[in-house]
Amino acid sequence: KAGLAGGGALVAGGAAAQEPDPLITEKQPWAQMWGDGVDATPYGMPIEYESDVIRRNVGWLTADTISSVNFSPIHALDGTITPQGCAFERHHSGAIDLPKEDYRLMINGLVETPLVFTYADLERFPRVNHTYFLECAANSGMEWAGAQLNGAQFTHGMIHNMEYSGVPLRMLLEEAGVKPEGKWVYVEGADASSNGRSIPLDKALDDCLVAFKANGEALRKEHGYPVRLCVPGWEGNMWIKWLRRVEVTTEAVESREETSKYTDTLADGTSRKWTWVMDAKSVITSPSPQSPITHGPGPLVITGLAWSGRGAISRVDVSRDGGKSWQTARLAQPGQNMALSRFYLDIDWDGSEMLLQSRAMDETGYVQPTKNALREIRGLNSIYHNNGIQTWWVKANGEAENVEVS
Amino acid sequence: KAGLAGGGALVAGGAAAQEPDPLITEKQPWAQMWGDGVDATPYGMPIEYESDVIRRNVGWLTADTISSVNFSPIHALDGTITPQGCAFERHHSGAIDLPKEDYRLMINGLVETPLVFTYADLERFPRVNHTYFLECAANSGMEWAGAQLNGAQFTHGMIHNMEYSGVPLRMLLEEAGVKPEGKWVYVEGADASSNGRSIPLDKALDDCLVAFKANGEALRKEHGYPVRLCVPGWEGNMWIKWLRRVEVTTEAVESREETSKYTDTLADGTSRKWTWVMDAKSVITSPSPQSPITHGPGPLVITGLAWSGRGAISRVDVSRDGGKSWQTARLAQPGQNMALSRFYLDIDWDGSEMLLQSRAMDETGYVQPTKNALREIRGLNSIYHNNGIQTWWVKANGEAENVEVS
Amino acid sequence: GHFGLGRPALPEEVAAWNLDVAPDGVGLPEGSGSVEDGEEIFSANCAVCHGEFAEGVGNYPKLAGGEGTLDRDDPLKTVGSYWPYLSTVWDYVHRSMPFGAAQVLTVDEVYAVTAYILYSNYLVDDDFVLSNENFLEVEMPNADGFIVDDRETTELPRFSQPPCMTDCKPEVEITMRAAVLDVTPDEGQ
Amino acid sequence: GHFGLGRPALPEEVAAWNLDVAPDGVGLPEGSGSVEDGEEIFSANCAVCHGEFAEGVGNYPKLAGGEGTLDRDDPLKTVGSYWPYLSTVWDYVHRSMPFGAAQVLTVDEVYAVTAYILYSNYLVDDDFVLSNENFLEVEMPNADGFIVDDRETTELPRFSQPPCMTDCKPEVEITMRAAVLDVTPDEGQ
Ligand code: HEC
Ligand code: HEC
Ligand SMILES: [Ca+2]
Ligand SMILES: [Ca+2]
Ligand SMILES: [Ca+2]
Ligand SMILES: [Ca+2]
Ligand SMILES: [Ca+2]
Ligand SMILES: [Ca+2]
Ligand SMILES: [Co+2]
Ligand SMILES: [Co+2]
Repeated sequence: KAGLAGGGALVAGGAAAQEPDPLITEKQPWAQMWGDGVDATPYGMPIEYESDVIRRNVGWLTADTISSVNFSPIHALDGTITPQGCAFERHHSGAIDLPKEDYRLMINGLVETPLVFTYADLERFPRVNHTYFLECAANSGMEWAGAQLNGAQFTHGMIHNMEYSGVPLRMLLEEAGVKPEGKWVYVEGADASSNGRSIPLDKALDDCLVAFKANGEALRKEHGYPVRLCVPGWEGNMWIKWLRRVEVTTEAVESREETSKYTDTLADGTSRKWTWVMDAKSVITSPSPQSPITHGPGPLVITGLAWSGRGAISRVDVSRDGGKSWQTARLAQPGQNMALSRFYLDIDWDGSEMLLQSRAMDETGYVQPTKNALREIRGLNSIYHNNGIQTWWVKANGEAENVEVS
Repeated sequence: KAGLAGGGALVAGGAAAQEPDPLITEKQPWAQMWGDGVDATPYGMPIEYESDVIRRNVGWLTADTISSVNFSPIHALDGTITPQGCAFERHHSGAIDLPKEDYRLMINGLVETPLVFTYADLERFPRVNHTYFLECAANSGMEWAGAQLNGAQFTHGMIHNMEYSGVPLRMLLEEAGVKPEGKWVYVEGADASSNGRSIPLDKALDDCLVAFKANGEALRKEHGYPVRLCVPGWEGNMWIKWLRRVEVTTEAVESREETSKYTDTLADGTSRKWTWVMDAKSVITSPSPQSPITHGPGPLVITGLAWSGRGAISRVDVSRDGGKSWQTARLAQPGQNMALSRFYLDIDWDGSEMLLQSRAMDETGYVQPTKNALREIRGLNSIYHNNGIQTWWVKANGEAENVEVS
Repeated sequence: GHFGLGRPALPEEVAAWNLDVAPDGVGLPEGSGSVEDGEEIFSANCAVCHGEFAEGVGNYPKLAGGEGTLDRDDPLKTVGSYWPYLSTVWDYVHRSMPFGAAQVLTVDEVYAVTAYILYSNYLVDDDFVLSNENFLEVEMPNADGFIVDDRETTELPRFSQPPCMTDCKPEVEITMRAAVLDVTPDEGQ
Repeated sequence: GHFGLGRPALPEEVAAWNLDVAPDGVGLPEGSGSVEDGEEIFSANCAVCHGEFAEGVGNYPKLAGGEGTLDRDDPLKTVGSYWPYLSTVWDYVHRSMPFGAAQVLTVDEVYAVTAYILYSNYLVDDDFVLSNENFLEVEMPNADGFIVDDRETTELPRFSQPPCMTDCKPEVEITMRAAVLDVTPDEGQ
């Protein structure tokens, strides 16, 4: 309806309209009639027009959808909070249905008194609130050998960021009384995969959180209702959902999830184990393959997410020429410990193609490496911990593609 | 299933079990069989067991549900973020269905060039992220003359707190070029109520935000999809939803929402107008009438929310004896500008009744007053801006009731 | 603008949306309407919610009455008893009423209905005709009833004292209970 | 504990959940099972997903094979080629398999199936019987194939250099494109 540029275009604004816009000059139904009342949605969902902003899974990745993963639609989100409804899921035996009344948490092993807590017991311990990112160690794993999936949701969507409320794991361990021989905890879920991981006692006593709320409300079923573990900055597989048991041990259990999986095979065939920390990483969420530029030259917002398991993000740089030169982007808020940061770079796009990259730095001085720098050290078979710099090839028509560059 | 206290109870933990708990000793279905796969809920909802954590409306408050209000279930939430799905709604002609494609925003009045923006245009301006509370000026309004509604959801639930992403209103005004005569803006929604409010230009140029995302994702329909205004710290009625027009004027328009409504009648019959700032306020969300204590004496978490339209919360005190004596509570995080703060007080409850109160202080030194202190100044007919201290009478059986005290 | 975003609004577009009317009459279009016509229009379009005499139906707003109640308990705030500016009536009726079918009245009809609301508040006679010409002459009874927010001076000093922590009052009595009122919706609603 | 919350766990309760088995055999219950029995049990309970010879079906994990592939492209990581500890096999099969009906096997059946998986990896003979007694004698080929995370020394110094801002490389070529692979699900899925 908006016509081509008229005289006013140079004075202010883009193309001037030649005809008045009927969306303005004609009375629209929503400006005359009733919308929904306050009893329409006691608990609301996104409007139908946003029905494409959903978790997606990739059929060929796994044998079935029960032990599988889906991806957060990060290309369509902004800010830093991930709503629970579209925050990615990874299950090893499906999302289980566990009522609070039937929930039990056991602390056993090298403790003075093994204990059993009900959900109601947990609510009586002092609580804390923290916003943390959770990244699956396999995030970007499909990209180890080269560009594969065409969208930030698929290449980087195994991540979410929520405000958790819960009890420090330390308090529960102190309640049971950790014996001096204790050096590790083994944490285990109530689902049929009984997903279990070994965590050094130091980390368990430092910042691990037994959480029951996320983004203010109860954990969703698919995020571990009623209780999950938060292991800030460390790989998502350790954030046990439906947490049912914490055992204090002398040694790591070397369970399937920390031997067969979540170990990183190097080029010479040896494998790293206990690679827990998620290194600093970032991705441009828009423009990106699923979020192309839909306008011509002129102002363009480049935006993305950055995070580090080593601490707070201190800086993000953006390159438009595939890494030849870099500009420091604007952080929407100062970086927070082990939480997502949102960055923006506001540019005047000349309409020519770009090779867009982002590079995160954290407060420890760690700088996100290129994919090739990682490959030089780790080879091509690592699967996990791919925090290499991502490149989007944005074409003159605004479409973007996942590519790798020299 | 848990029996009475055994010998171990004094050593550690509460009542010892006499019989092993079958929820532990017997294999449960969720520990053997599949849960839901990753394709089950592309966009998830809360688990069925949380179906009581919803917005509620009070039938007798309004003539119908179209121009009405519902209340956030703050008694059941924790942390500070309010999920959009259960964040309270106030509509004057219902929540409208306005596709992004049909969205237009006009800047007119005392500007160099009146402009029309599409939604896509807005996405090209530099964006910011801020977490802000929105409180309806009528929150706790039913309590002006005395204790009426029995639950924090109803007395204090016209509030929510979200992370917004959007464009500073200042940028849009600068784009149109504000003329020196301009002193106010009149902001107006696209719904049939055409809810409009006058805002001093200073505030409009300071921190008002033209937001399109809340908690990371698109605004929900009921919160103004696709675009709402944020007016940090000021009464919720000014946070125009479905924002369609911003006019720069010399004077306030004195629209119905700023004359007939949202004015505060004092005891002598004169009324205050332009009472925009929401003063510092707090409420204990648990224990509270809808969130009774369900356990006996011993550790008890007292928790609640505090906020101030004047800036960041600096301190919250809690009284257990109706205001005779006070203890300073723990803030879960340092107070943030015009955002909700969560506070906790961890006590060892002796099982006797309490008169629970909370008292917020902000960085300007403002101290939340008692209801009677407000009434001494304003009388009983003020409706809006009731930020008086709330009292919950918690009985020995754990039940709580909304009361007032001498 | 330095971003060059958006496009100039056309005069027809501004005219379509720039409908608000200010106390000084800015924004008021030419036109007129009588109490007599207003009564008929009101009866057909408004009375179902606001009553034949603007006295209100059920919980819907009363538009008339309430003179002299503002300094009493439960003041009745209507156009007559409370509203400081006539522009607000004209503007609100024009843009927002009737509820559920906003903006169906013509400009003259809005003048007529506004005249009728004044009449139902005993502010004009039954032969009164309201127009853009005589609009500013109508006196609103509570026009001087408003003061600008004075919390900074009347409240802030009192509410910025260091708070008491101990022995703040000798005793505490419960003076009112919500459960006794019992007006809270059931959980099962 | 200083809060006095929770209650002591009963021995039967700890026994019911404390099932994990460590590399040193701690947690392993008494029992035994033969390759021969294991073959039958595996065929009935596991082969539909993992294949009769533990070679895998479709995308389901292969449990056998892959010797000597760890330093090549696309290494095949199985119990035989990759797993460092036999305890992990016993523990995982015992607690987590069969997928969809976990914890249905008896202790002896888990010994038997574990023996069969070893056999299918050519690590034991067909007359082998695995028990808690000989458990620690089984040698896992890749037992020495793991090192503890060494990123602090091998990567951190390299990845903590002040980053280049201009003229970081002379030219840039696209070396690989995802769209060419075209393995991304459709938006309409
Ligand atoms: C179907 C019901 C209904 C009809 C018909 C209706 N109204 Fe209303 N009216 C309302 C409601 C509900 C409100 C309050 C809306 C709100 O607060 O958001 C209201 C508010 C008003 C107010 C403001 C009252 C106040 O105290 O602030 C005026 C004036 C008014 N209506 C005039 C009219 C006129 C004139 C008509 C006919 C042209 C009309 N109404 C038709 C329901 C109706
Ligand atoms: C219905 C399909 C199915 C059946 C039946 C099944 N499994 Fe599995 N198995 C799986 C899947 C799927 C996984 C991967 C689970 C995951 O990653 O969360 C798996 C994983 C495994 C693994 C670990 C593989 C690795 O490389 O980490 C072992 C060992 C295993 N199964 C053994 C068995 C045994 C023994 C049985 C029978 C007692 C069995 N499975 C029955 C589907 C099945
Ligand atoms: Ca969309
Ligand atoms: Ca509940
Ligand atoms: Ca105007
Ligand atoms: Ca006067
Ligand atoms: Ca153990
Ligand atoms: Ca060896
Ligand atoms: Co790892
Ligand atoms: Co006010």
